[in-house]
Amino acid sequence: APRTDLTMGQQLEPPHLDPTSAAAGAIDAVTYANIFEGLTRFASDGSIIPGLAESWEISDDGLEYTFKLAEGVKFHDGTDFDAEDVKFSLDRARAEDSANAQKGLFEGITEVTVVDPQTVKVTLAAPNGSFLFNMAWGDAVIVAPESIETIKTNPVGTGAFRFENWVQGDSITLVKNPEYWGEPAKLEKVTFKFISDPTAAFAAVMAEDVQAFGAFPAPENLPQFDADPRFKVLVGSTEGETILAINNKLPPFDNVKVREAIAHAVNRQEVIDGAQFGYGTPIGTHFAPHHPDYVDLTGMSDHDPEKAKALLEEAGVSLPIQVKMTLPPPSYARRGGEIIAAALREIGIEPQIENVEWAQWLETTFRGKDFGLTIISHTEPMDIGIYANPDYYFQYDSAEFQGVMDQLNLETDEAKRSELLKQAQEIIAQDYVNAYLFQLPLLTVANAKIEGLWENAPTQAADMTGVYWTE
Amino acid sequence: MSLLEISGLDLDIHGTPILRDVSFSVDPGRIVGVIGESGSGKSMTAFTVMQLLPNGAEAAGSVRLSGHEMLGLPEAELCRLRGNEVGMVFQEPMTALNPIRTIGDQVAETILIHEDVPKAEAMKRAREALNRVELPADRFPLSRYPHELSGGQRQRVVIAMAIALRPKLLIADEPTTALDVTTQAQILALLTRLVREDGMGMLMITHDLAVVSDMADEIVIMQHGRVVERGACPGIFSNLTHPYSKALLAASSHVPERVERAGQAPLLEVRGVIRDYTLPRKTLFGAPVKVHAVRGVSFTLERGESLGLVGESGCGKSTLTRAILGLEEVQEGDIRLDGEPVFDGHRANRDVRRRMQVVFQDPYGSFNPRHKVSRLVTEPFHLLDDPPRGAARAAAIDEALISVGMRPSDKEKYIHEFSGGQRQRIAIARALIIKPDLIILDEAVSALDVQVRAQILDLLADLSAKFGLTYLFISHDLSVVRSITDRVMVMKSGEIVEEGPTDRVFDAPSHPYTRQLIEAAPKLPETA
Amino acid sequence: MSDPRVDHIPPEATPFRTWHLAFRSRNLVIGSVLTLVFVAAALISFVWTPYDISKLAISEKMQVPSWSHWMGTDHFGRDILSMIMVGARTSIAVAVVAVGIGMLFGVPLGLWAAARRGSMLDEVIMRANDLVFAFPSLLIAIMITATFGPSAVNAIIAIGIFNIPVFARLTRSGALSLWQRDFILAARVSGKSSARISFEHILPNVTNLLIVQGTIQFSLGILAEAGLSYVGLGAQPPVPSWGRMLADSQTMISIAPHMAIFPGLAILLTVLGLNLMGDGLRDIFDPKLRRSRA
Amino acid sequence: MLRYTLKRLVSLAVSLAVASVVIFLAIEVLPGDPAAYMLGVNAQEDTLAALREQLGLNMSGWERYSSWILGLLQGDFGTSYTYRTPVADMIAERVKVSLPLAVYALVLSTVIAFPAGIYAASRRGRPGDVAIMGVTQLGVAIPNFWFAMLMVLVFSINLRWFSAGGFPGWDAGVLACLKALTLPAIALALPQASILARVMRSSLLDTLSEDFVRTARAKGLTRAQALRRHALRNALIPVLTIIGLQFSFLLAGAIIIENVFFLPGLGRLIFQSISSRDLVVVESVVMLLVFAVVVVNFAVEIAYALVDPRLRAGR
Ligand SMILES: Nc1ncnc2c1ncn2[C@@H]1O[C@H](COP(=O)(O)OP(=O)(O)OP(=O)(O)O)[C@@H](O)[C@H]1O
Ligand SMILES: Nc1ncnc2c1ncn2[C@@H]1O[C@H](COP(=O)(O)OP(=O)(O)OP(=O)(O)O)[C@@H](O)[C@H]1O
Ligand SMILES: [Mg+2]
Ligand SMILES: [Mg+2]
Repeated sequence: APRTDLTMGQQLEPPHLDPTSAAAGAIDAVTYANIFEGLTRFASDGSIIPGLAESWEISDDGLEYTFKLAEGVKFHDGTDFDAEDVKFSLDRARAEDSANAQKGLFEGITEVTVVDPQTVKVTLAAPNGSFLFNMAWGDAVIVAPESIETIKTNPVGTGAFRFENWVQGDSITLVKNPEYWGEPAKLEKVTFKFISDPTAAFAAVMAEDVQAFGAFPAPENLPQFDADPRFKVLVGSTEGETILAINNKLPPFDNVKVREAIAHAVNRQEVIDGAQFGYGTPIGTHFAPHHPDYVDLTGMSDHDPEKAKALLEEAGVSLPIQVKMTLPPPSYARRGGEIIAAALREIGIEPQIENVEWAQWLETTFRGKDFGLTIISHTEPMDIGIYANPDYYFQYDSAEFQGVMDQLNLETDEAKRSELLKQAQEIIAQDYVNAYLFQLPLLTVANAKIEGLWENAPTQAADMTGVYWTE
Repeated sequence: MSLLEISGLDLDIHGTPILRDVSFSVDPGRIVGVIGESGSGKSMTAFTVMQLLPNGAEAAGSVRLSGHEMLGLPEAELCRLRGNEVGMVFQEPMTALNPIRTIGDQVAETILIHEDVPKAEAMKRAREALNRVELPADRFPLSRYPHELSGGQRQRVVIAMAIALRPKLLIADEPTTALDVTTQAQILALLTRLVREDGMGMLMITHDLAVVSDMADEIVIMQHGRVVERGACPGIFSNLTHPYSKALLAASSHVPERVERAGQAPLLEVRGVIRDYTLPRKTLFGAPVKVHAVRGVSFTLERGESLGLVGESGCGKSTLTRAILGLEEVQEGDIRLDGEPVFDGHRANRDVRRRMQVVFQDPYGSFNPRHKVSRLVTEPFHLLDDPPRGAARAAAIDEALISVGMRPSDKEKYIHEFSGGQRQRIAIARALIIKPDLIILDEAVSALDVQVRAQILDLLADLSAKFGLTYLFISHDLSVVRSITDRVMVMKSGEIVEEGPTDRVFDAPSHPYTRQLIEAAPKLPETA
Repeated sequence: MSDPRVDHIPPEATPFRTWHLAFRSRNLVIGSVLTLVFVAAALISFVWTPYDISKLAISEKMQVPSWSHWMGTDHFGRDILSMIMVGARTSIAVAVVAVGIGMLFGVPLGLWAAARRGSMLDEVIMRANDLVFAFPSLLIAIMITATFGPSAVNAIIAIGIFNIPVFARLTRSGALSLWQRDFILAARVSGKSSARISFEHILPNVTNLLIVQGTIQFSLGILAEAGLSYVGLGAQPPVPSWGRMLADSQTMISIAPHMAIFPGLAILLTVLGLNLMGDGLRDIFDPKLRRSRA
Repeated sequence: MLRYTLKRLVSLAVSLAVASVVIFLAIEVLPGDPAAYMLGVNAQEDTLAALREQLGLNMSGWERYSSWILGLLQGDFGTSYTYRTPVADMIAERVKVSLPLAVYALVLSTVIAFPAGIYAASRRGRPGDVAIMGVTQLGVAIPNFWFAMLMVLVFSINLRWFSAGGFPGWDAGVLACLKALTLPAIALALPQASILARVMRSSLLDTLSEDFVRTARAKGLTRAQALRRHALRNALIPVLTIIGLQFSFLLAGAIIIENVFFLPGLGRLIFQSISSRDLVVVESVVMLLVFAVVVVNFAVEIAYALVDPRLRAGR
């Protein structure tokens, strides 16, 4: 009989196991769909499918969503799942003192009412085209009031797996939930093992200490796995647009010519080859290439150092330009930073590299806006809206773009929405807000006999419910 | 047949010749004394007998110990003989014992190594051995550790170890050099007794003629790795033939020619000086322990006089010296030079200090090895408000060096280029350079070979006559003190117990302690 | 009397004897040669390196050693030999300055404590030293660099701080035994102040100790710098550093082992050279060892 | 001895107090806001404020210091910002890895170093000695993380004898755990063993040249007997000092090796906590390590007294 246990490697260990009160993606990676479920959920292709809500009705004005809940659902502790739990979870997330990291997802909700144990009605203040999408996030999963006290260390959900054990600093073990309401999981036991060091990750996969590794951190090692019949490599896509962000308020980068010069100085392919060992799709704007509305604008920022130099001359800035370049820990940033810095030096921009930890990056770069350049992958799905916020860390302030976004939020017609999205992509590409590098790939290494792993990552998750061994 | 028969022994260490054609023998029940200056090969001869030579040593000739030819004997055989047939006592009692094992253990080990006896039996015999060296059970249980014993007591333990198996031969390599005179006398008496009682043969090594002259049956004199003279004792002393032996004997009993000068005016006055050291408390609530190093010493030193201070080790001589030099404040009492206090408030009085200088015991440790002689001897200039410069300075250096019998050209050398005697001359030159009134000599000749010592004593006498110097001469060696001082003080446990003209004190000591000291001092045989 | 010369012979200073001994010491010769090679590499790198390491050539990445690239190229296509030469500069600079800081503060502290031996001041200095020793050094270095941002300067400070007590202790213990010597007493008789004695007599006589310990600390400094750079807290790119080269090569060790082997060897050989040199110097300076060698 | 012990204890307490202030100050100035880190890029101002309040980050420095110290004195290490669990539990969990690793490495190092050092000393200057000393020179000079990398390459990736890292937890059985700790322990032990062997050798050579060893030989002990019975224990004192230093180093300094082998030990806990600005954890762990070092040094001094009767009686 085929094996029924699996050790899944992942780089980061969750700080705790409550997806509704922290931003850490590692929490979702372990709990999403495995332990906790929401009203809706993402399928592996990114589409929204029913979760705990079997079906739903939307009122004509788009303000009321009535969810019909699945029947016979029990939490892992044996308590029943019903509409009260939904109300509790949503109210908790949008409460005044909520610690939900994505509180914005719930902002439009004015009321959650229990119609009957199997039905719940959510009222919105204004129509919201992405409400069902929002409810699929890991931050919107349904939790039970009975077990909320201990959720961080002993999460109790409705999913196909139950939390079993946590060896801190090493691994978390889940076991199959025999009373699962839906299609039962094929694996009996899943262990998530946390290996932050890329070398160690490589060694662990090679030594078969882990049978699969999601978001494998060292692309340089993939050819070796590819060549080894024991393994297979899944190259998918994430929602992460990797960009060289530019502080648009910091002179001389407030000059679009300077930004354009930067964009032309960077050799995208070299960055992808050098930092990602060839894995990654070039992008010319802040939009995921796998999205149907994506426009390929890479041509607007071809590698052309001569043009870059000319642009700088036109801009009339005095060279060399000294600028601080902060780089967060991931290797795309650290390696990409070195490559880009070398390229910028060619045209007379002298970046001072400063490697920082995430906490420091958040504080000084993201919140303090104390930077000139930085490299970062924006992994939230459909996040072009951040360019409408003039306070966002790269401080792009364009009335034109903000107007497009306002229109988009009110628009429900798909064709028109698509048109507006394309327009938005073009505006930011023309304004050279940032230098757009590539779409971050999702690289998964797994034993060749494992099937059912997600290839893409519409959200950070390691959905184990459909995973099985072929022999 | 002799117990130990050394004939035609040659020894090289890494090709350097150490011993050449050494021959002598030791018979049972007899004591053979080996004497000679430092480095003459005495110890190496002993180590050759034990076959405990340093790496790279090659011996040729013959060393027979009760019939065994020691050279070339297999190691296992040698181990059987060592400790069993031949025992050895070393010079330095402070380090000859393993500090972390009890004395009982260490004595019993000799027995356990050689005889297959139970531990208890060995301990019983260790006890007996310790009793024989006069370490009685009630005061010295087997469970004592070496650090709980004095130097003399440790040396007894080493002797007990060496004689535990009643070896036929006992080798004692300078067994008393590190001890003070009274202890030395006791240990020598003990060794003599053991030899006579057990009929052992003993090879007694020393650099001090006097030490062996009254105990040895036969004397071997060595120089530069050769035996220059041997003969029965004490007869040998009256008809020495080799020039070196003659010089050695002469130097040992040398008395410098000096003009006695009675004091006219008091130069140094010491009144009721007390110096205590507070030791860290041993128990939590106990009062801090005080060592009374100097307890109420008073004396006067007349100008031009040479005053001796004798006493056994630790009696407070050096402490007193430091107080006089103003290096340490005293708790009570008053020290004045020419009426001026040495301490001015809590600071040393520079005016007084520049009129005193000192010469220390160790000629090797009293110079900064990194400075040239010219810099070393001019260090006291620091005390002057207006030290000579340029040519005057060079002249002063030359003068000081010449006055101690060195050449002016020596000032360009480093101190390691000089022998011990020369270094001591340079130390004296350093003391002389600021023309002090008083020179304190703290064991200034104790570390020197007899011949060198004789030269330095002559020099001191000479200088005193020339410059009218006043000396405070500190030593534990009575014969030296006798030869160079006008007046002598005897110190015991921080107090002066007797004081008077040197000859009077030595010829008719009044205090029992003085008598004891004089008794204990080894004496050379009277030679006509 | 046993020969007191032997135990009291202070380190002898004649140039001839020292050189003669120096050449007889195998450790010293090998150690100095290794050290010189790396110092020379660092110096030459100021004027010439085989390739320009500021230029990346991604298309030539991870080439194995060949005639054109003796040690191959790294993941950005830079010449590893050139990187190691320039990296030597970083290692040496960090270690030298860190040891310098240690000596600059540690030696006077040690001299001062010894001059006031047994006093409250001595106690305070020594306790403070113990305290610094009690901190896990690597962690503190990590904290310092995390606090003030990773950089070569902060790495220097972090390493330097832990050198202070090393030199303070060494100086104090060397000085304490010197203070017992008669020649110090002689200097005191000459009315010299303890500060003056400390600098005129004590310091020159502990320099041998300091030089020996200095080479050891220097090698430890290089190891520490490598460790800090390895965890990303040392010199920042584009300045090359051996530790970071190792960190960069880590994930590629199975495909491009040369990227890990050469910087590792560079660290190993430099540290080895310094240690051998330290041992050799100790043999020469320490008469006790010298005697037993003869 | 009692007074001496008490005196040492007082100065120990003072040291710890000073250390706590230093640690607290050093960590408080770390840039980075724990709350911001936890909530990520989309967090809203009010959420952040609520979290800061919850974590007690709005209190003044003095208040936080005193509550931290008071807690420590009562054995309460505080609550982790990110994990929201008691720091004491987290430390206990990590100590279960770090302590065995340190002990394992120390045992390895001692087991290798003692015979090597003794052998080298007894054959001083001969080929055996030269070879051992050469190897130890290499061992001292090799960066241990590089050595660890090479070992992983050979033993885990190529030969697949050991797993490349990780720790199965003591529930998985002692053997499995020891196996997981073997490569890290070797990587840690190699330089330590080299240092220890060198110290052992030179200390032994020093004692072998002491007079009492000559006395022992004069009694008829063979070279080996004299070494075993007289030199060895005396030579142990400097060796003990080094062992003490090494143990504290192994406990705290394994941080890089823990990273290479992804072991959930104290070092990695600190590293993680620094990067997530989990200040309470950093403070408490560093404090604990300082405490451990001080206690180990104290223990070493007591051990001296056991070896050396002069110290037992004196002071
Ligand atoms: N381990 C050694 N290696 C080389 N030469 C040595 C060694 N030990 C002693 N010597 C040399 O051998 C010679 C004789 O030394 P030895 O110790 O026998 O002299 P000694 O007469 O006992 O002198 P002392 O009265 O100072 O003890 C000296 O020149 C000395 O330098
Ligand atoms: N710094 C000190 N602290 C404590 N005790 C001391 C100190 N210096 C000397 N003593 C003690 O004072 C006493 C006298 O010592 P001092 O050195 O004056 O003796 P000494 O007569 O010169 O002996 P030696 O002939 O051995 O030189 C000794 O018991 C010694 O232990
Ligand atoms: Mg001798
Ligand atoms: Mg004295």
